[in-house]
Amino acid sequence: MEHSTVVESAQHLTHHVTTQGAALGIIALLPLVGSFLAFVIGKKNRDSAGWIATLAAALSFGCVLNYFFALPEGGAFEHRVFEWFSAGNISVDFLFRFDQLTAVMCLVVTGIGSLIHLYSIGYMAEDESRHRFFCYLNLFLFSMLLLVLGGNLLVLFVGWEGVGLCSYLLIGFWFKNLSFAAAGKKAFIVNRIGDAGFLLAIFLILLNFGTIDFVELGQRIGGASTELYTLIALCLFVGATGKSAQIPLFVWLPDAMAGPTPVSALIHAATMVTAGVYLLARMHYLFVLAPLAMVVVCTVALLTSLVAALIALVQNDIKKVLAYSTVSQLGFMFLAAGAGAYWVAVFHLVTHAFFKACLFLGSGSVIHACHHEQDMREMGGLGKIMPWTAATYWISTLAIAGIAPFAGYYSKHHIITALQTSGESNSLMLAYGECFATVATVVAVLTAFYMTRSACMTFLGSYRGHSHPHESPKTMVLPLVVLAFLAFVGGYLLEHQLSLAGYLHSVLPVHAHGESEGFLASLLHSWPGFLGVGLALLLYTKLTVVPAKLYGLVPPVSKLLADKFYFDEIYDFLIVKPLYLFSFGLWKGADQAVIDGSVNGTAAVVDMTGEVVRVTETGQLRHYGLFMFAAGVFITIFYLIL
Amino acid sequence: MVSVNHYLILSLLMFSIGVTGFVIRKNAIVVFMCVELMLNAVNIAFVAFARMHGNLDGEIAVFMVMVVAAAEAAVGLAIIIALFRNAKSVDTDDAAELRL
Amino acid sequence: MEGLPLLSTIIFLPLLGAVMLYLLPVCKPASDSDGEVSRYTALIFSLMTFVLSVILLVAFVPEQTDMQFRESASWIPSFGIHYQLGVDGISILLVLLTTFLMPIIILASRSVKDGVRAYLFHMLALETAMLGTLLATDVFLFYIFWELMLAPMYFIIGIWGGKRRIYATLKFVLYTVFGSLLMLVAIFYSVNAYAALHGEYTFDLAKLQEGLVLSRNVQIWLFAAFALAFGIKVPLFPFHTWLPDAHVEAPTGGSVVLAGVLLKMGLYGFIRFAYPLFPLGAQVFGPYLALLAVIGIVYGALVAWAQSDIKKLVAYSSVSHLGYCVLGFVAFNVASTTGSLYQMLNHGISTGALFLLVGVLYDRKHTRLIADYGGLAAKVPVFAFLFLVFTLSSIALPLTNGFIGEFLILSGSFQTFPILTAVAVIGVILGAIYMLGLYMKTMYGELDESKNGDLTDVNSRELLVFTPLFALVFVMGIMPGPFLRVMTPTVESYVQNVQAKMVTVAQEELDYDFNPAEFSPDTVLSKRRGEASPLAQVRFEGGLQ
Amino acid sequence: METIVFYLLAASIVFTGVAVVAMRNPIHSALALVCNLIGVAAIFASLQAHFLATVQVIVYAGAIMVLVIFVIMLLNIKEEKPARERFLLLGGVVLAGFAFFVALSFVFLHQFQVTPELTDEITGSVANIGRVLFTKYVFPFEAASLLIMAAIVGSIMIAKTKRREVS
Amino acid sequence: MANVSMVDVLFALPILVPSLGALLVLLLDVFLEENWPRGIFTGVVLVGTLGAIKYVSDASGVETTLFSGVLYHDPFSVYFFLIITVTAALTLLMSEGRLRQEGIENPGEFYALYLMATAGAMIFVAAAELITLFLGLEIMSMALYCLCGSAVRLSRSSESALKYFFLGSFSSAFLLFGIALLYGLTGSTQLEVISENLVGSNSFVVAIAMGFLLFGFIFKIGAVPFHFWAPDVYQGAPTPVTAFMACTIKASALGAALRVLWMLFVENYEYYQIWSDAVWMIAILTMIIGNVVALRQRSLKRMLAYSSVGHAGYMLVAFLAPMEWGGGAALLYYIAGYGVMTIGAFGVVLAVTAAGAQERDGDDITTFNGLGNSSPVLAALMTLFLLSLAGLPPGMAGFVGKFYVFSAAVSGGYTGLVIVGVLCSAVSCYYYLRVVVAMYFIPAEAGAGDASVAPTVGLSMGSALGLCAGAVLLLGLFPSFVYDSAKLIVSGLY
Repeated sequence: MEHSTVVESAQHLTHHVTTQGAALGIIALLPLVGSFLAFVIGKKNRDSAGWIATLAAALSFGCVLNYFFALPEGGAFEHRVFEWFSAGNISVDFLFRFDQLTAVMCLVVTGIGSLIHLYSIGYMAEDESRHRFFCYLNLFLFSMLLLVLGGNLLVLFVGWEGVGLCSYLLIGFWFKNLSFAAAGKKAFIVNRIGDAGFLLAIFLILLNFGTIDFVELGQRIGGASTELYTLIALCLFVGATGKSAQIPLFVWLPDAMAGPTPVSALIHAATMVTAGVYLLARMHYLFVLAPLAMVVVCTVALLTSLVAALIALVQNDIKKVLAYSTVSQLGFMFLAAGAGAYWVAVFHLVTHAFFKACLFLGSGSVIHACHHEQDMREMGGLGKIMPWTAATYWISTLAIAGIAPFAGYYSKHHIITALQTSGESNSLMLAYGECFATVATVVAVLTAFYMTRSACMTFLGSYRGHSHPHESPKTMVLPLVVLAFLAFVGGYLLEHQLSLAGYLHSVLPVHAHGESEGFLASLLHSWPGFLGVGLALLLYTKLTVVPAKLYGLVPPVSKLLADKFYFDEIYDFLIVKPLYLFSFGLWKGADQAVIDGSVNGTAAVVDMTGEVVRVTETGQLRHYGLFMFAAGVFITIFYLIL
Repeated sequence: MVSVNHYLILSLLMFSIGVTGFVIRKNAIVVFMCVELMLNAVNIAFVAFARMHGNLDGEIAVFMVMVVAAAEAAVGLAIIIALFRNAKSVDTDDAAELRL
Repeated sequence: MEGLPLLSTIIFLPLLGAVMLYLLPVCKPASDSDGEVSRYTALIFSLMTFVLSVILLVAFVPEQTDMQFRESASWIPSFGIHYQLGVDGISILLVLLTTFLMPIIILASRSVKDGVRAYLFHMLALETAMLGTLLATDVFLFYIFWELMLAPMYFIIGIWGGKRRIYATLKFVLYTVFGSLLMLVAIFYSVNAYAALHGEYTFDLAKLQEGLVLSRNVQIWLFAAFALAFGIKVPLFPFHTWLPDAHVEAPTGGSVVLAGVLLKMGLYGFIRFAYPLFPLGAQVFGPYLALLAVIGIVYGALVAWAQSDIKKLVAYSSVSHLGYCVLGFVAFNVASTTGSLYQMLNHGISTGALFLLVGVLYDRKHTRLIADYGGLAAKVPVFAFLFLVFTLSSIALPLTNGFIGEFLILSGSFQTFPILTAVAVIGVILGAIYMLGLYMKTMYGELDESKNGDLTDVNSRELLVFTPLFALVFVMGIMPGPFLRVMTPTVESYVQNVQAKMVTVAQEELDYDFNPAEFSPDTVLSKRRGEASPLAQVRFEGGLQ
Repeated sequence: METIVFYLLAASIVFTGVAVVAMRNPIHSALALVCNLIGVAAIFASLQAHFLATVQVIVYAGAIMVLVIFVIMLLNIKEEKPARERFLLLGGVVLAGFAFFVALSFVFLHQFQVTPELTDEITGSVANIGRVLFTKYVFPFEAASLLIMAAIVGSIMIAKTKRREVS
Repeated sequence: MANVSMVDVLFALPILVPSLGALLVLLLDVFLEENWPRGIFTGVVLVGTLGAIKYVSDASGVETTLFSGVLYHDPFSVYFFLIITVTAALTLLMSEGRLRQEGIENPGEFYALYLMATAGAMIFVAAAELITLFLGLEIMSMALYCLCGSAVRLSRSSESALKYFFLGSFSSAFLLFGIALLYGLTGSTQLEVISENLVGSNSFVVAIAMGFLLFGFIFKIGAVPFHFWAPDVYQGAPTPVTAFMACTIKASALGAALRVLWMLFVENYEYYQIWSDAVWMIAILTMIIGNVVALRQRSLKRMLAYSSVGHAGYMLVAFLAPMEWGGGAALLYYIAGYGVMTIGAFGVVLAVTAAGAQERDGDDITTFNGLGNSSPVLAALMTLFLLSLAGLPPGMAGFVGKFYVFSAAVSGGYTGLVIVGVLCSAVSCYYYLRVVVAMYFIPAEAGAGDASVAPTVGLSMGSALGLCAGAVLLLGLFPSFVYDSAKLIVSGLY
């Protein structure tokens, strides 16, 4: 596309009919108040905390619904809370804006958030400090809402960092276990690396366009060099890789499973990790001006989804499988974004939120039932014991596998189509579009396979563990059912009845796509899902000996997969350890030896000079006479001759 | 002819002898005598200059130096005696309690 | 308030309190064996000072960009030295920070057991010196207060410090004196150059700023001398090694005041003196200072990571944080300079609070080694919560005060030094690494019952100490507007003025070069012999311009 | 004639001067000094400073030197032990003194090549000296009395010993 | 040739009063009982001297010389009379009642000599003629030699007298030779005549004469390389004498040197270069060596001796800076400030080392351990004096003094010298603060010869220290009073 066209479309897409004065802040404020109350009241009465928090989330959801319905076609609400700070040429408002994209995100966040709150009441029922948990959880909602409601980059950044903090706190919720706390720290720090990139992007934008308001930025964009756009886009993408766990910064997400499972569901599957995708969608007008950056996004995303899918193949920890699956699915979303189909990315974000939240909650239910056993080899046959959980889990598995008419199919299908046609809008993608699409299909097969594998190992066969599993309480089952329902029909509804594409076309570029396909066609297009599911069913119910043999066949490969490509170890060996040693060396070597040494050395030299000159203090008259005489002669002659 | 220079050189020679003696001798009394040598050397110069300029300021100076020398003799010898009383020696090398 | 010399009162009220500690009979050790009365006396005086400074803030007119509440009295007329005070948007918040922290430090002085009275005396005297440094508008007066800050701090570290206190305190004093004496020479030089041009001595900062005309070469040297003095105080890499020692050995209050206010004086000196007086020197040195600041940011953070002593870690983090402040200032645009000033306040609050927290731990367990702690969050939740909040403030999480400062600094500096700022952003990451590492190692994990089983949570008095700091963290993070509005007008005109001087002076490239040889006795003697003195010529040329 | 006298006197002065420094026994040094001072008195006389010549002999060579010799005898001072320093150092010192002498005389040779005019009016006679001393130099003359006073009091204080009180 | 008039005598009263006072002390010593209050009498004499100075300064309308031109009668002399008398009086006040503790057994003679030295010092600064100058120097020195040896039973006192005496005579022989050369060049010993006639003389000879004169003056000032006697003599002499030497004598030597050298070599433009180069080098060496060697001293008196050497260096810097640009005035101010802070410091040393005054290590720095606890006021005063010596506020006199000196030097173009000076000043902080460290940071060990027991101070010592402390603060806070008059005084010199 021509540069000017792109710029024009960007300007068009950010040109809203804005309505001032809507009290958008209330959406975010409710969870904040809830968070405070949950802690304070929950401290007295532990059980009340969950209900307070859930109520706050639900109320917030209600508000969102209210604005969602009030939002006119192609319009937006704006709420300028106050001027946050301003100095020199930098002026930042605390600005909320509610447009179609935000609406979708808000609905997902508060809707699924409410469900997960509800679920947590049951899940955390026995925890001693659950008031703290709900406090954090509500705080997370608050941050996440700031993130999606933020009308400029900095408010977004506030939420961005806020969710990072909550994620840190929630991962390390059981902080007595130091490795959990370390996982939290790791998440925060890896996120910070991304944030650094994000910050740089903000600086670059401020410097070159003088605004960080999304709308104003959209209006002002254009005119700068492609290199600059690429640089900004890449910096933003670095931020996104941190938050959304893409290569090379994805390593924190599997570790983050240390947190309570509802947390994994809410933060590390449905909402927070998709913030990166949201960011790309928000800044799409910038990315479309940087074709190279989009290729990079695609490449990274593809690599991530493939690697994560491969690792997920061999994991035995049910949450780890889901975690890698999340990474892989996030890769899919970025693939869509990289292909220029931002609305598809959001589409997948939404459907993924449905089924992945459901899967995590299901796994949580299982874990809860098995008394915090997470190893799938210790499970099996749970389908009979906890039918609700099993049923919802299976539905979601089919959804993620991309089998029509489950939710995942529609978004995935769009992604692969978008990849195939990405060359139309981005000439750099021409050569790779097909290739990317092919690999993405392979990943889809893998996804179907490992998810089915996990469902089989958990619910089919006979129980291999030692505890006495039981079905979860109603507060936990209800959210599962709702989510499973959404995972079942959500995709179809958004594709046809509710038409997400149509809804988003005023804020995101939506390319005209062909007439909707028939049901049979869609079943046909679900062949990768069928392939994966079928293969897994075959291997893990009938030919149960084959997988083990397969692993034995190529030990290095399976070891490599089981050990997650040694990413952690490589980072540790190449970056963390050397850096720490370097720091230590800097302290001992540079700071203490060289700098302080030279300071003390100077002092010592002066001191030694004193000692040396003191030698003249012999106490002997003759020497004094001699010194004085000699010095006198020296000075006289010195000035006589010179 | 004997010029002022001759006297001056004599004076300087004597002064140098005094300085050298001051530096190399250890016996306090001899050191004292070396100081006297130096003073007398200056006296020679003064008198020669007085003659050269034809006024008596130089000779008055010499007179005053003699007074000073006398006073120095009194004080110096008293100090030497005091030192001898406390240290049982007039060797300046031994008088090195105060050092470093 | 008309007629009351408000600034002088603010400056000398603490000193009066210090003297009263020794004059009031109730404060005598005989009647006040545990020092409670002395503490309250000192607290009352410091609170009065704080109240006065709040009144000052209220009466302050932010839109007026020059000095307000001026006071001036001739002191040493032969050198044009005045007792001259004034406050503007740059200094007023630092004054408030000082008067705000002092009551807190006095409240937290319970851990000082011996010689409470003397301790409080030195603290209050130090407050006077610091306030004087901030409010003086006469270079000589400034220098006196600047040096006066040393003596009380010397005693505070030396008497109430840790094991290596003598080494630390001597190092602190010698290091600082070394730098500031060279600055003194530069002051002489400038004043003489001014006198050569205008025929009168003055130490009045405003006059010097107006009338001092120096060539680039000379400015470079003078700026270097100033920069050394201020750089040591900041401390700028590589002049920072006194700081960890001083911090580790100082008592809690000493560390707080050191980190909270004293370090700011270095940067304040840059802002108030070095830049306006020697804009060309500043122009030349700016990038190098920025480089040093960035090195300091990364270096301080890395070295902090390697520490095993909590206080040392926080001390090195100060090196890193002050690096941001310096970077922001030398980038020299309105945003970054404002950010730098704001970050000074933030650092005073968050690092001060961290030192106080370390002090709380140290009072109870008498160790500062990270390894001696662990799992404290379960035992002392309130403490852990406070620690978390100030840690987050220190790593500049949005909605805490640190973020505003850091963002303004970095985004402002990015406009001047993009590459350097990009490197400085690494510090953001490293900050999280060492601070969260510290937090994890001390607060998380399994509690060692045998070691720390008897640890008690913060008591109500300590809570009283932390509450205002805690509140400020969020107030300044969420509502920075009122604070920024106080300083931005002044900063704007300040930056404009100095930048204008950088440009105009650079354009003119004056022929005139102050040459000390012109003032040698040769000149003087030739003048006496009725010849035309080069000095007269200089005056003439100066008049032409 | 005058020249010959000068050189003879000069030779004796230098010789006795060296002897003062070189003699091991302080008594010998003292005697050498007496001779030296008398030589100086002769030089004074040759420069027509008669008053000074007289005083030189009486006060210097007489009183002062007697005092010195008296102290030497009183303290029963023996020969001096050789210096601890090596010969080299002593040699160096002597050489330095000599260099001092050479350098300075080299300088002076260019300056004071004046032959003193011998006139009858202005001579160092007692009358002339007295006249100047009591007019122009009356204050220094009086100050000299203070000096001598100080010397007397001081030497008494230092040299006298009270019996140590037993407490 | 004018005869002596009454005016001469009246205007010479500041010199005559202590001289006659000295004789009176001796006389009364004969007739009065063993323990008559000699100190008080001496004090009265000094107060009388102050009165005489007041009289002279009030009467001095016209600058003139006294006794047919051998003594100056000008504000410069009066200023130094004042400094000499005040410092002598302060030293006297603080040593009142402490002579015996210092081992001085003949107080009558001691006080007489003390007054004579004071009178000699005044003649030294006021001399307008070199023979008088030499005599003044010798009167002062001769009395001082004896004062150094006044603790007759202490071998270190005798030793210090011996060293001071021999080195002093040695240096005054050189000074005398310098005078002889100047006389030879110009045919006069009158300063003004010499100054006029010196124009056009062989600069080589002038340089040598200058070197010889410097030898003599610098020796008394105690600057490198003629400082070797200072530490030994300061340490060996009784502390009051040390204080007297460090302040009064140094002040008078500086005054005399300032006048003589300035008139001869600076007024005479062509010799200025040689002169200033030499003094420049001496100043640098003095500052560096004085301060650096002080670092390694353990004996406090020795340390203060080196510190006084270092201060001599700073004063030489002012010496070098041209008078018009404030060098002379700065020097005059500095001498006053230096005097009070040094006397104060020696006063505290005198009080603290009272117990071990006759021991060899009686003034070791460990003696000060724990003084801050046992005697907080004394320690605080000592801190004030030391900070002042180091030139750090709140020791204001020292700070302002350095400020004046360095400022004058910078305006004189001696920036390099000033940089060396401030660096040395930074170094000096270390050894001054080491004493503070001992007083406050190191606790006293029980039993040892340290300050675990509070030293007795007494009224006279207390008032002397109080006066010194007050002077240190006031001189620093209101320096204009002294400095402006110093400026006027100096302006009379050129």
